[in-house]
Amino acid sequence: MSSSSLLKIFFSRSAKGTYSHSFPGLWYRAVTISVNSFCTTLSSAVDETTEDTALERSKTMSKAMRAYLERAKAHDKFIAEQAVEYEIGMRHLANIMGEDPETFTTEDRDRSIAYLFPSGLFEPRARPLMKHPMELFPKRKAAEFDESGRPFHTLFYTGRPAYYQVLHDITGVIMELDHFSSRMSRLNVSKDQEKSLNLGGSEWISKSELETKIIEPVKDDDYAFFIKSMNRMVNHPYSYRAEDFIMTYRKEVKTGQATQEIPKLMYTSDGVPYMTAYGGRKTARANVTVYGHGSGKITINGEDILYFSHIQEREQVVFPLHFSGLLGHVDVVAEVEGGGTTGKAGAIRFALSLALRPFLDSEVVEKMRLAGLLTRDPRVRERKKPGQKGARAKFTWKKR
Amino acid sequence: MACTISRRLFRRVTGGIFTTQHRCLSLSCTALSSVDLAQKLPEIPEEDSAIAQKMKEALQHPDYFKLANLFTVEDLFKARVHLGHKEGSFNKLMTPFIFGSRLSHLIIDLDQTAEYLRQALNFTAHIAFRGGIIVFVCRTPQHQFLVENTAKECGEYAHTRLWLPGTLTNSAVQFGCVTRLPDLFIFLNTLDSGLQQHVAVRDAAKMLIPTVGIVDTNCNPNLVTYPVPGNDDTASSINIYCNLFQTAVQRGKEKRKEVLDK
Amino acid sequence: MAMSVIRKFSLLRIGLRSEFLHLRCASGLPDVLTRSYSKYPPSYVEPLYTQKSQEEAVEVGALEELKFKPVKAAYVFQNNSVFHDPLVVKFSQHIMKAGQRSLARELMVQTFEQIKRIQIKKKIEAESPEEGEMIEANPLKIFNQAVENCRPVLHLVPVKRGGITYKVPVPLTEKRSYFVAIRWLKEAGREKFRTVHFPEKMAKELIDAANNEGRVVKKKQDLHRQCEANRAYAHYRWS
Amino acid sequence: MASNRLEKIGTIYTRISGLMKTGAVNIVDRPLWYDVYEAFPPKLEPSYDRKVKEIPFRKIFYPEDLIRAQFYKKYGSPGTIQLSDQNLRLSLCQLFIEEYERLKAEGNTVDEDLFNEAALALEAKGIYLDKSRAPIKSEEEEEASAAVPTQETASALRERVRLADIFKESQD
Repeated sequence: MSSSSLLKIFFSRSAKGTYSHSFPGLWYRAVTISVNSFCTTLSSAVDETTEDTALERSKTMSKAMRAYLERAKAHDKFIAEQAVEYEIGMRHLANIMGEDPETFTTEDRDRSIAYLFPSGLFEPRARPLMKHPMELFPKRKAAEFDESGRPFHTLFYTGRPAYYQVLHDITGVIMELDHFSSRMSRLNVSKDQEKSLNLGGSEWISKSELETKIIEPVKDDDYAFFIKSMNRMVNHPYSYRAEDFIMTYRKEVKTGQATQEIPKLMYTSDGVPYMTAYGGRKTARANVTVYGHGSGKITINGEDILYFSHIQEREQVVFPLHFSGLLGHVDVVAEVEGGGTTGKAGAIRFALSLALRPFLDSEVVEKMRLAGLLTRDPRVRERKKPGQKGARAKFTWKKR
Repeated sequence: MACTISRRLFRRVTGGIFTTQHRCLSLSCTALSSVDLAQKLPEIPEEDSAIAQKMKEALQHPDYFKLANLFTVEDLFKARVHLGHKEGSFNKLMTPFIFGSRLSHLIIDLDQTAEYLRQALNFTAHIAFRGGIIVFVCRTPQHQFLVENTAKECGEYAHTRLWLPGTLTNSAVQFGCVTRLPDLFIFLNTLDSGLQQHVAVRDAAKMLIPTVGIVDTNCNPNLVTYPVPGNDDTASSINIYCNLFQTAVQRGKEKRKEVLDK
Repeated sequence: MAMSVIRKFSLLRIGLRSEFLHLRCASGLPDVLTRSYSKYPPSYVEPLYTQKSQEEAVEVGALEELKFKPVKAAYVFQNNSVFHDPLVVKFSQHIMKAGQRSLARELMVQTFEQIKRIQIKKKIEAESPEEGEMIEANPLKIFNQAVENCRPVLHLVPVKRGGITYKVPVPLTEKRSYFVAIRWLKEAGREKFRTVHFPEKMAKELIDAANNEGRVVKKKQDLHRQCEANRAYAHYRWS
Repeated sequence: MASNRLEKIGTIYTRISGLMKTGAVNIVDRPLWYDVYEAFPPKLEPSYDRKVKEIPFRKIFYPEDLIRAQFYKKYGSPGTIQLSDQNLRLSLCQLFIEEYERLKAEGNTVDEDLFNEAALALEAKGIYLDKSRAPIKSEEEEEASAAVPTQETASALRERVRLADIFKESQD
């Protein structure tokens, strides 16, 4: 009997002791007891002090909730202390800078920190900074369960409740649309064409925006699956019925050039409207001024269009004028330097199209944008790489 | 049964000198069949509070929540609960529940299904009555939406997505904080999408959580505490299961509200 | 004002780069793995640099979604002039050597001039005036007709099945068929005696091709005959 | 609460009871389901290595299966069921069986030609099992095409997509 009593002492001691992983010595290997902190099925922890029945216990504080509250209390206390220190620091900083502590704003604070602690570090976040503790220390994750330990969200145990809730909503909407379309086909009501979803000026929100929206980390392939299911919903014939749901996950698209407001025309002393523009291509830079009521004279660096020997460059310079129909109506004066012939021609073309915009109405400007005249060509010479003859070419392979 | 287990344990144990001690050790903790358990178990202390009394009375009553007449075998037949898979995918452990094979289509015995289902409903209702956490699990994509809706309507929880390893066995790390584990798992399909047994069945058994599961002819009913032999694929049968379990949970909760209000 | 454009543009470039690094695939599904060599992020659209192409887009109603899409800059050889023909530009790019685009363009002009001369001579030597009318003199038309006639529809792809490589006839995409036709014509143009100039030889080849005779068209027909012969292996394409 | 994770040994009840017996788990801390399990123990012990007697399950056959076999051998599986209309008719074979039973009940026909009689009875109702005996095509055609709108879309589809298009499409 001795062994079983020994066993009992061992058990009882571990039961009363703090809940921790305890592996008995080697020779007790047969009885491995993994006492995990509180993951078992007991509806609520035993509040050592009061002896209640199983049911009443679940009303008292659950172990999980109590652990959470302790952590929250510690965090708030810590933040309160830091806030006090921060306030005193701000007053000291104001005094050092000789400003009135009462009206010392955050901008003044950042300015004075940058002044007092100049730093050449490239990464702005690495430079010295002074911020309110609330911003510095991340907020504790709010408790996701009530005092009896019951989680709030239905999909809590999947580990990613908010994300799967979004997928659940999408399925719901798609099923609704399917029911509606089957009802429509049963009553053979044909779908009226013009009522369709236009997602022109918007695109899906990015992964980081989705994460901030549902306050939960999202993995890459989860995000890809989210986009695929949203696209599936958008392709549904009756998707316009769920437009507001779809729009909550889309953001406005701001096209660079379109929203750029077209500068107003300027007038020379004798009333001739003119516009100047600056453009570039590769390493060429061009300054172009366009004068209205002109006769179509083009001067480049003081010379005629014959400045360019090849026809292709001349065509490039004339392209915006011909496309917008102002060929013989405006005079063009261009100064260009840098780059080669094609680069110069490209720079002039780009600057010229920018300068022509105030002379034209918006719909022609849109046409020019579609023709690719209003986009700066970002293509530049690719750098040479070490270990290679050029950007792409490799050294000739030598056997020996 | 006892000797095989102890031999397996015996082999795992190192250090020959303490063999005698291990024999009785292994005996003491594993070889307890349910019969001799009752005598050895210390008496459950009498809890005096009114709620506990109510609890105890509920247990005496065979059908405290009147769930028996929720459905008839006819309803199960109409919901095609009797249709099993084909003989090719038959799991031998399901032999007692099979009525027969109609041209290699296995037919499940609906009488047994009704019996097991009533017991499962009763158990679920009692767990809900005691305020336990119930999680509906179903991995077949076409029923995900329905199951999640059912769980939301009866205020319980659903897990119809990819099962993260360690959700139960390593929950403190998985959820980032100490969490209360569910008190009952209801499997509307005990297989996962790869036609293997769902990991949660084994994990629930590991964490001493009872499970109620719809077991089809290609499932393994052993680890499921309250198996319900039945069709786990057709939409109509899943519908009938969801409605039944939902009413069971809701009745349990109503009774609980009555008891707590008093 | 000038400075603002650069700053704005540099912002755009940074915006371009970060966005381009993150999303690559044009099919809307963000494919973050492979990386495109193009300087333009995937959302940029090819420009409609001629009035004609823009009118077509209006008819098709494609303008609607183009409204919000950023557009690439038109290339140097693209413009809206009457003389611009994309096929001619493509052909001159093919015959260009060592990046001498102007020389290539010059050779194209001479070839067309040569074509015109030959056709005019034929017109004069033709017996009856109606026959004269029949002869096509416009070099551009002849050129387009020649390329059209030389475009193969199928080509043979070696497929290894059970140790043996079969020549399997596979359809050619449109781009690919233009590429092959132009390359054949260029090679035919260069198979000449040393003292013969390229434009003369090219002109002859183009005229022959336009009349569906000549070496290049024969080459195309041989290829089609071979594909017809290997028709039995056509289904290996899907293995 | 203490627990052991050996799910293959014993059942969740025996394991928790063992722990309670040895005092590792205080009786008051017993899990929520323990009393309910004790009150309503499952019919079969949920243990990992529960063995099952291997009895071969019986084959389910009905007397009319013989007729079904003959029917399918003779006519194959004729007729399709339009799933979209609300009141689904029984399968042709089932209708045939009903006719067969009815004729058999009347008893005025000899067993051998009961089979053909049933087929004729069905034809009276307008269901032609073997197409050869069906009346001339034209009348059948309109009625079929009128009744089943989907038929038209299929033939319309055939005209619209010509082989050349497919070939051309594959080139883009």
